Amino acid sequence: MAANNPADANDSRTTAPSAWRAMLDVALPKLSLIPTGVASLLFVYGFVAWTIWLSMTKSTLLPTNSFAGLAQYRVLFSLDTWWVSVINLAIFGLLYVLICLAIGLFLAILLDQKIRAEGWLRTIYLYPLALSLVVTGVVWKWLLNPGLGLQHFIRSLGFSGFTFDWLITPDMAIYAVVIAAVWQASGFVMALFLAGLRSIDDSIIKAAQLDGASLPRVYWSIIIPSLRPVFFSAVILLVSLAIKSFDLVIALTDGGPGYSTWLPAIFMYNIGFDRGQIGLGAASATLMMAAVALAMLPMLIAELRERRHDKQG
Amino acid sequence: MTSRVDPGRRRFSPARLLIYAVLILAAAYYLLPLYVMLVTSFKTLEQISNGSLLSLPSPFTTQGWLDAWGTACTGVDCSGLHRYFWNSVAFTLPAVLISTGVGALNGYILTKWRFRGSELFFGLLLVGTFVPFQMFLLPMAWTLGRIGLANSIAGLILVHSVYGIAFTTLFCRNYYVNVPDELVKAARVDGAGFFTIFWRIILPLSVPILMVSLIWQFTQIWNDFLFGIVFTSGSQHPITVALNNLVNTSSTGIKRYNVDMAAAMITALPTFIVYIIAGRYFVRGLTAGAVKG
Amino acid sequence: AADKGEIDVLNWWTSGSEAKSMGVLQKMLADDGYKMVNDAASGGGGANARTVLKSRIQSNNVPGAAQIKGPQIQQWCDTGLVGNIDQVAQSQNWDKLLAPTIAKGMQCDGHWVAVPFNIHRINWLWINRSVLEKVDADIPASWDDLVATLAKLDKAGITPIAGGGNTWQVATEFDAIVAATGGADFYRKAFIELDQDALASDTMAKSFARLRTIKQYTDPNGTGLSWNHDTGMVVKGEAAMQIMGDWAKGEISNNGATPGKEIACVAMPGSEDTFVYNIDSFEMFQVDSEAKQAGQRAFARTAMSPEFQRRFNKAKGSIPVREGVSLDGFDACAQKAQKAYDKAKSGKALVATMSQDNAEVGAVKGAIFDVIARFYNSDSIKPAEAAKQLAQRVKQAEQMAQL
Amino acid sequence: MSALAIRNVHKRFGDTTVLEDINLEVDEGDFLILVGPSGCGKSTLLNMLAGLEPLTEGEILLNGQRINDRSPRDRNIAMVFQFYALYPNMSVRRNIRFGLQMRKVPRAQQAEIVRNVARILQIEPLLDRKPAQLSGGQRQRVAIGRALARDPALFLFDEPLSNLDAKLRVEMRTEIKLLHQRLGTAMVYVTHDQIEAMTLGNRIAVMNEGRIQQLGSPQDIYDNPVNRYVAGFIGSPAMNFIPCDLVGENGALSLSLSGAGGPAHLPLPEALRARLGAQNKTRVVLGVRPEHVTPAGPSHDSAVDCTVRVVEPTGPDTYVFTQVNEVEVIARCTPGQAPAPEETLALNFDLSRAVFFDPDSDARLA
Amino acid sequence: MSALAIRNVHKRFGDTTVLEDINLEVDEGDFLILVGPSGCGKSTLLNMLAGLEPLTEGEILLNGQRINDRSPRDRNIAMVFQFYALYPNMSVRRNIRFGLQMRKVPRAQQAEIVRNVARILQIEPLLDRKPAQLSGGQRQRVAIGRALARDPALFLFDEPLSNLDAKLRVEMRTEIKLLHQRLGTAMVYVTHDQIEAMTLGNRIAVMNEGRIQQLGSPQDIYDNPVNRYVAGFIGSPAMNFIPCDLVGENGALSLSLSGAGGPAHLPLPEALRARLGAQNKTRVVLGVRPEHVTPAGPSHDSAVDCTVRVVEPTGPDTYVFTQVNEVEVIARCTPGQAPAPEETLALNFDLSRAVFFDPDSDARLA
Ligand SMILES: Nc1ncnc2c1ncn2[C@@H]1O[C@H](COP(=O)(O)OP(=O)(O)OP(=O)(O)O)[C@@H](O)[C@H]1O
Ligand SMILES: Nc1ncnc2c1ncn2[C@@H]1O[C@H](COP(=O)(O)OP(=O)(O)OP(=O)(O)O)[C@@H](O)[C@H]1O
Ligand SMILES: [Mg+2]
Ligand SMILES: [Mg+2]
Repeated sequence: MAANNPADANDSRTTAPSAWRAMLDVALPKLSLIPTGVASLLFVYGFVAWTIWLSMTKSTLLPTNSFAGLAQYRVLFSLDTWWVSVINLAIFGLLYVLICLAIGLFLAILLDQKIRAEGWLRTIYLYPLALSLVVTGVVWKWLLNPGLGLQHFIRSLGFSGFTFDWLITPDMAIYAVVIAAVWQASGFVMALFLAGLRSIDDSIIKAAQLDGASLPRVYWSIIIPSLRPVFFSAVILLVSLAIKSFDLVIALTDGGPGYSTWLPAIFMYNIGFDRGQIGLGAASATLMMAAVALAMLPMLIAELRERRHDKQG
Repeated sequence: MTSRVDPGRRRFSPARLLIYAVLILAAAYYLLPLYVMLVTSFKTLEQISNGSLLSLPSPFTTQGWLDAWGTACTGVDCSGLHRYFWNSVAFTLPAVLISTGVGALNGYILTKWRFRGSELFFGLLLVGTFVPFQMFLLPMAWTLGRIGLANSIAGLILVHSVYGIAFTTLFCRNYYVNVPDELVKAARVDGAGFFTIFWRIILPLSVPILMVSLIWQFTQIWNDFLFGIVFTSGSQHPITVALNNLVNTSSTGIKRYNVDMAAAMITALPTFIVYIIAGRYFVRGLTAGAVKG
Repeated sequence: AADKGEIDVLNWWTSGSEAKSMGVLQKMLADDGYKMVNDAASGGGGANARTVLKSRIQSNNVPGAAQIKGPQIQQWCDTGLVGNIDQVAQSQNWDKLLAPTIAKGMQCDGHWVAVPFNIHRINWLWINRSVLEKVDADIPASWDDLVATLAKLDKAGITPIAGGGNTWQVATEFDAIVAATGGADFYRKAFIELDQDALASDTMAKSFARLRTIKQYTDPNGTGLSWNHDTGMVVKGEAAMQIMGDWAKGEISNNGATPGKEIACVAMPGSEDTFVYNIDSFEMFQVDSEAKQAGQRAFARTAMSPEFQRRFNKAKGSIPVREGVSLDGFDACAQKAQKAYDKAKSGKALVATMSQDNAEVGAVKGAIFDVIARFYNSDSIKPAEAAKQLAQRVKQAEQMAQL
Repeated sequence: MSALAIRNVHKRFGDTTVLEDINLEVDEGDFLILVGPSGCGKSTLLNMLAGLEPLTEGEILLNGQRINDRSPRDRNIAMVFQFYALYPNMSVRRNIRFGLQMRKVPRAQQAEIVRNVARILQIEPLLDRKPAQLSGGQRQRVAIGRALARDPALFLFDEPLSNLDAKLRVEMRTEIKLLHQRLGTAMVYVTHDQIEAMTLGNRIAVMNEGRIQQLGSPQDIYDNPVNRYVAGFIGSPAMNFIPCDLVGENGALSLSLSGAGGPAHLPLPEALRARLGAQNKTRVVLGVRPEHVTPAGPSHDSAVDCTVRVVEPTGPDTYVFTQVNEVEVIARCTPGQAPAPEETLALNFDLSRAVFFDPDSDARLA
Repeated sequence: MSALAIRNVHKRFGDTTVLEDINLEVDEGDFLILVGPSGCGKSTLLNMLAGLEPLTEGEILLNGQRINDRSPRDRNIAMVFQFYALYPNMSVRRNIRFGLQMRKVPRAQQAEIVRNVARILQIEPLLDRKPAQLSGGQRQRVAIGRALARDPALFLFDEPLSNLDAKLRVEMRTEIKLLHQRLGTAMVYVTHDQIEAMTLGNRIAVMNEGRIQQLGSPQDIYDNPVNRYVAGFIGSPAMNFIPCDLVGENGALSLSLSGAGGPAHLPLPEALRARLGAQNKTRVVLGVRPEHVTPAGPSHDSAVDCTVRVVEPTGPDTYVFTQVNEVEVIARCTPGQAPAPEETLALNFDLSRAVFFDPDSDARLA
């Protein structure tokens, strides 16, 4: 008990007020953020600034400093490939994020019901993330190809009218990309939600059941709202993935048919590196970044503001 | 801790059967491509070009796997993937640990040690995730060249850590928001300092999210191709670049799909193992009993 | 033994015969006492390798040689970063060994900066003879013949043409069609000189129209599948023909047939005299140490050596870029290609391919690809319209390149 | 038919047996108080009634129907949790309203009910706050409010007033009592507060070590505990237990108590004398509550002189700690009567209200 | 020099002012009780003392040194949290030991201390459990244990016994008191329990609406509340407040109280008469505690006849609810004296213990 404590062990601390430790208390958290801050300042914001600058130069094969004003942007706006990429990103991004969220959450909730083989199922849902898209793209290409894959298979079962040819239809190919992309990422979203579910206090759920809520209702009214931070994480993650979707599209359609499944990332890589128009590529990157940041800003602000408000309580 | 489901309805109610049915159906969706890959990897080239996509391999051959591991060409070097495996390990492990650790620490600070501007800091960190990495290649190459890390494992560790932190921070922060602040208060009164609280109280409570973060980072870094191909060369290449070289013929080369599929699975093996191990730590109710309210 | 010099070679040849051939080169160099570091970055038809090159330059880690094609050799030359192999070229007398058009492409400002490896012919039509027999047709000799045969095949329920919808494949087909429709001179005017009138001409419109005809006889399900798959279909008789460069031979033998026998190799009807070529070449970059420069010289010397030219090209399905190399042991189609090459060279019908980066810089090629892709995938665009667009986009791209 | 019947209920967590063979009937309109030491299984029992913990054995009947396997939401039970279990994502208002929404109460009525409950619990200004922004007592009131808003077949309260101040607690107690009178709904109520236990319910179940020790009306349990455990548990300060000898013949049995001076012999009242005499014991444990040990008036002849050790004023009463027969004995005085420590005080033992236990078995003797 | 000094402390959450100009001194060896209604800012104040909430204004001195900006771990303060805040990942043993490890207490000693604390708190069998496996009272005891294990310069307790049963509570109370006597460490203790408040500390601070209403010794606060708020807050059941007229001349001032029959005039004691008369009021509020309103003996002439409304037996005492001057008045009887509802009872008001308030300002008059 307390009386047995060695008085000396802490008395020295009380009597000698360590002002520096108090300062450390305030400073340490901030100090610990410095590496991240510096890295982000240099490797993200520095590079972004550089990219913006490049977009206003005449750079072709290599970056140069020859100022070109907004000429690259003017060209950009005149390119059909750019507009196709942008519209594709909008379609793809929206569907991808929404479907991944829906499937991820749904599976997480089901897995949360004390499922026997949870470990295995979880791994099965996750594994697509592990596989290199360079190869899985090929498999999906086969599966979605009408002549080889599902359409062929189902027709061979006797449903000769069955048609599933999105992949080769220019207007629909982007939706086929969504299928494969969802396949790849939804498992991870599931894991994210599952981790969130596991942090929720059981007794709250009990209370809700007593209040007469059905299990779906408990999830809808209590659990899912508490998962809001997880939603936030998942959305940020998925949007970022959507923007960066590159390997998958390349492997699945190589941007085709034609350039009907181009996304800005492909546009940029293709134009900037393959075709040697770095200035134009930088302009596309700049615009896309600005657009996405603008689109995400309301959510970002809402989330961060809300949290601060909660914290007051 | 009891079941989430009403205790009375634990066993084989129709609802549970339905749940299992849906889960298994979902598993089928996820497994279908894997199935195709697996059977293809055990087929002969002839069967691949003649047979049906979904048919079982006959004759069954492990040639694809052997080739992928030992003799397939990834350039001039025709000794399969195994040489590149350790390259990947060498930068993946440090980068995963660094980025996850830093992310957890950041998340802890951003929720439990808020200060004026901490939300802004976080917001700015997040905006960085919206930039396609392709755009960072040249400036990054320039920077790595200047600091002498071009074409090195250390360079890759740096790159992967830096670009992973935003995500790990995001995951952890949004998890810690739900960890009661009172725990930190109690620990502070108990005399624990900033790092002690992190290490002794917060980390043990964040196992599920650390697992998520680990899974994410491991997968992203292990599977990264772009940085690997650009910032390393030749024998330094990570396994994904080797896989890509193995799989991607130039427009004039010939494809060996069985080897490709086998190579893809070999490449993914460590990630599978991480998933299975990490998955065991998804336990329920880590903060249960901490605080009332 | 590898101490006389070294070279770091950036390329995108990673598979099968190509990689093996690079291995041969590496071995030959090693035997001579040079170390060749093979830095392979495959994917995207060289896009990855091109990206790697740029970042390596940014990080001051310049390769000794990099796989670069066609006009890009000149583009890199303009950056002032390229190396010089005049010494080798002179000692081996490259002026004599290479066709003038080709030789010109390897030089910049009067200096040799790149070494060519091989010559592929693009405007080939690969035909499964037995399938033609089935519908009682002969090898088509003219465009109309071809269309008639295609129609027959179609009626018989056989896919007339195997062709993926990949833009580079379509562009390859277009290459052959333009050569067949307008001949070598027109092709040169349009794709190499980028003459606005030629690009917007009726001939170009006609070529587009023919492309659409070809498309109609192409299996839509092939879209997105690789060219290998198409070749396989031809060999198996599921499809009758494929328009593809002569690297298709590898896949034909792979499927158990012999190029030139079961599968006939004929020039795209109408382009018999024209030789649309694809040359793979390596450009040198400025390196600081003497050892590295020595490595560059050895690399160029060995690449042009008759022995390497034979071994490499036999494996790759192309013909040697160096003249006067014996074709003993090469297959029938290679022999045929060599003859066509010789004839075209004298008749000035040797033209660089647009579809494989030999004819124009990336920006312009990209613009052409975009127009072709758009036309191919949207049946509402009229051929004349496409030709006009082509001219306009090419002009814009040229301006961009000189911005 | 009883509203709630608990039959042979057992509960084990792993190896630990928490509840053993619990049997209870709660009638329509009953108000049952559960008391017992910390960790004796009260919350566990409530949880089982609510369907939140599975039974290990036994059955539970609500209005005659076996509900063991019925899901919590089909039991129509409202509960105030010891650990509140407020919905952290909802405002106070929505916390209270949630149960109503689930039961499809019309919107207008919901608002009305919430207003009412908030008024009763004095949390009107807090309705739009989140639980994290509330103090302990405020959270507890919200938890109560959530239950009160409903109209269930059974109310379960798990120490619902523990974090409230005395004044508020009295008010809330009254409210709950009124509610019970108005609705007549059966209630089961866990409390550690003696006053609540004595005044709120019509029956008390005293639990210990997973068993029910005694079930009876408050007054009955207070006056007639069945064993020493119950006697000691109910009442605060606790009953004094004094081991003492029975002296004298059957006809004039008296107790020997020694305080500061020599032993005093206190004659037993008639009724006790007969009952205790019948048991043939010479040594018993006298149980007498502090309020029955009071300073003796001057004219008392059977008082026991004791030395005052500690004096503890509590406001209305002052407790005096002394020693009798070598055990501590607490006496209650009015503040005015209070002696100073070390003084000698003559104490009067009201044996007519005393009870007696077997020193070995702790069972009640008389 | 006082151990703890709180000077002009203010605290606001956003727009809500929670604490306003708090000034308190706690001397070496003091045991200060904080009481006040739910939500008045007690926990907030403790949090600020511990360094867990920043002050909005003011300063805090520990042993003469300003500690506003000192980090919690350098304040050397131990605290029992109202919401326990147990480390869920650690066993009970490690929860208790954590603070010792942080203070670099030698390992052997740690074990010793843990064993000791566990014994006192009766949680020995639970040492290897996780918090989630504990009952409410057990968790609370662990939370106490965590503080007791330490040897701080100041103890802060936030309702530490609220979830314990009465018996255990008395034992814990005694333990805390003994601990305090042995260590002499200053303590600040929040409680809602009247007995704890009255018996544990040597000083009580009554808070309301973010201000300290009165600071004094327990008995002083009980007997001499400075205003009606304090009077009503301390004591349970609460003091009766009866508005009534002062009648009669200066020389023989008396109170007019009417129960069941006509008004009775109760003469004021001498001392009061002077003080009240000086204020020239005709209407006052009489404050009289239930224990001073008792059934009148037969010989009493200044008794007030009242009708009994409710009778509430609590065990030791029985409370009788009646009406005087149209407000509810609670009288205390022994269970034996208790009348039946609707009976008429003559009540004696012990005016010598009564206090008087201004009906308008609620300030104390006399
Ligand atoms: N984060 C916050 N934001 C806004 N108001 C708050 C916050 N935390 C506490 N409050 C308010 O401050 C007041 C004081 O809270 P505190 O917890 O100190 O009360 P308390 O005196 O301890 O009450 P109780 O006895 O119920 O525990 C309460 O009205 C509460 O609602
Ligand atoms: N999940 C669990 N695993 C093991 N033991 C448990 C678990 N939950 C509770 N217990 C034990 O069961 C016993 C009964 O717990 P319960 O919460 O019912 O007690 P209680 O009577 O409500 O106590 P309190 O008055 O302290 O709240 C306790 O000893 C507790 O330690
Ligand atoms: Mg309990
Ligand atoms: Mg509080």
